[in-house]
Amino acid sequence: MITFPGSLDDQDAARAVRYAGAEPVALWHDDADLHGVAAVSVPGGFSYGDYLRAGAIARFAPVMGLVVAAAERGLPVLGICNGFQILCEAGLLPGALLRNAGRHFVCRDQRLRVENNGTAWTNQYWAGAEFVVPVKSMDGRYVADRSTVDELEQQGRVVFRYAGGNPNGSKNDIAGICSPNGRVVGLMPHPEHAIDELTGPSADGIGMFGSVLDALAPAAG
Amino acid sequence: MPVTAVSVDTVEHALSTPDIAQPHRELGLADDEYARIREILGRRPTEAELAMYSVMWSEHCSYKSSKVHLRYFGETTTDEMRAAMLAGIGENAGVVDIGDGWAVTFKVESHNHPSYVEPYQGAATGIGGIVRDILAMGARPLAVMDPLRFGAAEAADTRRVLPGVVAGIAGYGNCLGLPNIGGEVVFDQSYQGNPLVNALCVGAMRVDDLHLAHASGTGNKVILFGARTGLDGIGGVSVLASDTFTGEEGGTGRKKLPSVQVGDPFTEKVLIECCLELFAQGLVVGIQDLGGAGLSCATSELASAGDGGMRIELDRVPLRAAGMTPAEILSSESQERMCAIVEPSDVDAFMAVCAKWDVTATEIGEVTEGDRLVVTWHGETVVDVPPRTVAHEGPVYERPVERPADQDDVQGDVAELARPSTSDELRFTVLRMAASPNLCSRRWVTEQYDRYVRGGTVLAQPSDAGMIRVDEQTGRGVALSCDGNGRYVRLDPYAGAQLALAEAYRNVAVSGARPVAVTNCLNFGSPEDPGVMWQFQQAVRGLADGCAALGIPVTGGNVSFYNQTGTTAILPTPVVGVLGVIEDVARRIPTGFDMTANGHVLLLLGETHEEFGGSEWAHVVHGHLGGLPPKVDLAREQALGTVLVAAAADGLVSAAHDLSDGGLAQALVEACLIGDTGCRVTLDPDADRFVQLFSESAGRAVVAVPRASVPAFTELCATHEVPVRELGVVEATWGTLEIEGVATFPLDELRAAWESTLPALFGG
Amino acid sequence: MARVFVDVMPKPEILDPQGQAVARALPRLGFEGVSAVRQGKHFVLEVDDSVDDDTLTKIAEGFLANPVIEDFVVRRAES
Amino acid sequence: MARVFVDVMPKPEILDPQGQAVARALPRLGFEGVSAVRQGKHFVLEVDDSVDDDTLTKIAEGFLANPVIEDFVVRRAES
Ligand SMILES: Nc1ncnc2c1ncn2[C@@H]1O[C@H](COP(=O)(O)OP(=O)(O)O)[C@@H](O)[C@H]1O
Ligand SMILES: [Mg+2]
Repeated sequence: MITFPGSLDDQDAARAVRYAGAEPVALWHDDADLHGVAAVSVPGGFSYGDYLRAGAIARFAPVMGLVVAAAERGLPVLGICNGFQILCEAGLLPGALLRNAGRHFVCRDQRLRVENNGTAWTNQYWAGAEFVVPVKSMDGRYVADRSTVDELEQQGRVVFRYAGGNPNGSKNDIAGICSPNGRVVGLMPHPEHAIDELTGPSADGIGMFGSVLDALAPAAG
Repeated sequence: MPVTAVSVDTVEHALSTPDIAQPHRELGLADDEYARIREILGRRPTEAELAMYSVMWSEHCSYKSSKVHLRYFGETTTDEMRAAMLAGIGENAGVVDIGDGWAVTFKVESHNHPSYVEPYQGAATGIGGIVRDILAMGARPLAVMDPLRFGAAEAADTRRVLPGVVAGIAGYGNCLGLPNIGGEVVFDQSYQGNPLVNALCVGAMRVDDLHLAHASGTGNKVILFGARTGLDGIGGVSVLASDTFTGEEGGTGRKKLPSVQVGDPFTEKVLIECCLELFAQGLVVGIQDLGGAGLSCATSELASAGDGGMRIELDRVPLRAAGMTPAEILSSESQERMCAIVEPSDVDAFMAVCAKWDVTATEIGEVTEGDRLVVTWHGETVVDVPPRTVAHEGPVYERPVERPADQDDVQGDVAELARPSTSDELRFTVLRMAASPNLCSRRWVTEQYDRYVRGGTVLAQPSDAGMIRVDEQTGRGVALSCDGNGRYVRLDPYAGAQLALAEAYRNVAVSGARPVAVTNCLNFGSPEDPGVMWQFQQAVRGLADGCAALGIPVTGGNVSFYNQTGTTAILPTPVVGVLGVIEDVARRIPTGFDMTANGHVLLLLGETHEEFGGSEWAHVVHGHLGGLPPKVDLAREQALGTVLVAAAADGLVSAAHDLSDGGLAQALVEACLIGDTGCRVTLDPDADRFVQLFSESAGRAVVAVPRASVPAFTELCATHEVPVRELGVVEATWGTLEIEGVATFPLDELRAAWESTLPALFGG
Repeated sequence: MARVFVDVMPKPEILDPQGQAVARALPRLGFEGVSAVRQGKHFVLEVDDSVDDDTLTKIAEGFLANPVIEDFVVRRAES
Repeated sequence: MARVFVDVMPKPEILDPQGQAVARALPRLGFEGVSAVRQGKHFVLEVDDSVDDDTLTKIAEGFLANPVIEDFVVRRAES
């Protein structure tokens, strides 16, 4: 669980990891190694204020170099919100996230549809399953050129789609995508804020953290 | 102007040039105030001293017009009320012991004038400022709220101001990672040209980690950390709180500068984490945030609260702009700065933490023997003053107080307003009210605020109160609500202030939390107007007496005068914030009915009288403001609160919503739409339908109770003598709100009316 | 039809967090020699020839910029 | 010391809600004749003379702009 200056939902991601039964390990933006973690979650927030472009500065943080290298060796990486933006800026995922079509920050309970349950982070969901998680972002509009989008669609790399309304004008209602090997997933909504009914709109987000534990289990055992 | 060679006005120079003319009036100092400064110093003040006194003796910092009235809060606070209070009025923010070893601190402050000049930055820095106040108490900020007032909803300028203010609060608060858990949006034409942007922050710490701002321990170092100091809002404080917006900057030849600051939420976020780490490592003896009046305020307050004097080397302050004069540096309102007192042996560790967070930190002076605050500039003394005379012994005014001549006419103006009587008219009125700017859904605003970050938000908009979990193990949490109705206060300031208190108290209680403390932001017109001063005095007395009656103390607050356009004052607007405690947030009561409440019995608690003075109905339908506001009975409010809190603890209720603006009709509309579940209600056949639906009598709430719990609940009400009437039943099947004999509203129709108003006004 | 550029910049004495963030990041990315960065907005307007410089100034100062904290420059694209 | 301007604009094919909002608002404010508005970023850099155009392009395309979605123009202020 990486913390950049300006990360906000890092503690919440750590809580979700705990709820899922794993041990969260705090990584600092200028750490020189990944402390042997089994998976990395790049949290939401406004790293470095998102001043130039969401994720544009964080992408150059030392720890990101390590994450990119490890991802290429198959380390599961989850980018949530700002984390998704950072993974795109870092080139781990294609496309970019722009200012919401409505021009405002949008915080709402959003229905999501699982389009690909074959990734390291979604194997606990049924394909086509829908659940409600918070989406809360200023720059959540996913864009990529035509060919990239077609490729994502054809290869089934659109992992989540917005259902019942598109909150930010994303192409094809895309809410989350993954790398060709399905180990790196990025999404704008916040599964870590849907881990119990008391503080979130549902508890269904926990499945993403459970999924990665399943995905890692064979390796571990 | 030249970057170098700023000739500085030293103490020595002041002594040798006793009678050169000084621009004290331009700085907002009256002749007698200026005379008193000369008397205190035994000479003319230097330019830097003059800048310092002028900002610190401004209305905004010195409370010179309100002090004599605010004392009444202290006089009416009993030891019993004080029991749970760890810090009260006078500190950066009040602190309350909420149990399990937790202390909670909260405060509301105004940033009205800057938000009119530059809505986005004005509102953003309002959030930044209140958050630093909470941080300066040693607490981790946990959430914010934003009570807002704007001119008429349709007015062109409102279309400029509101979106900017909301985006500013969102931009800053969201970037800090603080959930926004509530607030207000009120439209009234009296706020045209003078919006009210109040901001509340709540924070928590372990009881023993409380940090009060003081500088003790001779030899301890004074460290300034955070953002660099620039030419922001120079002279801002004295000017912002006066009736003009542009600043004079301390007698130098520099062109006028905007008295608006630009916020840097990222720097503040890092500053927060940095401070919390410094607290955790015990590296801080005393700490003060730099808000209005910047270093003038921080140094003089730290010094006068401590046991020694202080020496500051001003030339060490890291600057953002070239050629700044000592006066400018002392009064700069650059944001995102803090000032700490640190033991010499801890300075290295302190600097290490700042380095980790990439926070600029500079040792600028130290605590000294004696009782003077001495500021030097490249070795020459530019300030040498007794700090108390700057920070606490400013002027105090007994402003003339006089009941406005037209007060009787306003109260006597009980025009016979045409009322809806047929079912069709009532039906139409329900929809019209639900769609009116003050009652419609706030979603267009609140959707721009992150309410989830930190993962502890249990209730947020559109609930009656915001609620956050403070202790993840025990589930202990706090609830907050801010309320204020300027129309009520205009009609009767004393009762109006108590009605604001009563509503906030009720909002907290319906959420299941026990109200324990009060903060307030008193937004009024010019203190030089005896009529306004009367409104102020009455409101303060009403609020203080009300708190005494409810047995909960006012722990802090803020006064904002000169809220007027031309010479017309705004509606007198005390905004009251009430803090409540709940042992286990899992026991909270939601505001809306939902599926799980299907078949639960709806009960109406409290008594309904024919009370339409200052009502939303009179405002929306007739544009009328006159008569007397609803009667307040705090004993009944307390009884109602006791019942709701007990019922929540025993899990007797599935939903509760208080009745306020718009009366029963609006409360039912909201409860149905919030939980997206309908209900069927029957009005009392022996009473007037219009009065039952739209009267704004205080001390009422509607609750949903599982059939099995009804006996226990009504028993509870009986014990506390809270009148109960069976109103109807939650009805999940039909998706309608049915008011028997009046109308049946499909929820979709209600939602369309309730949801479309703000988007239509301010864009999709 | 003419093309008009309006550059809106924070006034010199006004804090510019965005520009600062960029300036601070550049050395970390291995770019030396940039001593200061300010960030503002760049507007490109397509306007009828009927629209005169006066109107453009009004648009810029009344709407694109807030003169309290921002300066602006209006340029017509040389065609 | 030289002053450099970098304008970063959303690519033409990319929706620009901010520019559109401005274009929509102008008529309401009584300004006719503006047919289209695009909004981007304007950077002002103070650079040592050591910094050549190449480096500036690298800074712009590697950092100030995201080539996936944005185009940029680098200009040196004529001195
Ligand atoms: N400016 C705002 N910021 C955040 N929440 C707001 C704001 N204005 C209103 N709300 C929320 O919208 C809901 C309805 O507001 P209001 O009708 O004033 O509540 P009440 O009448 O119970 O005081 C409440 O949850 C309130 O906290
Ligand atoms: Mg309420």
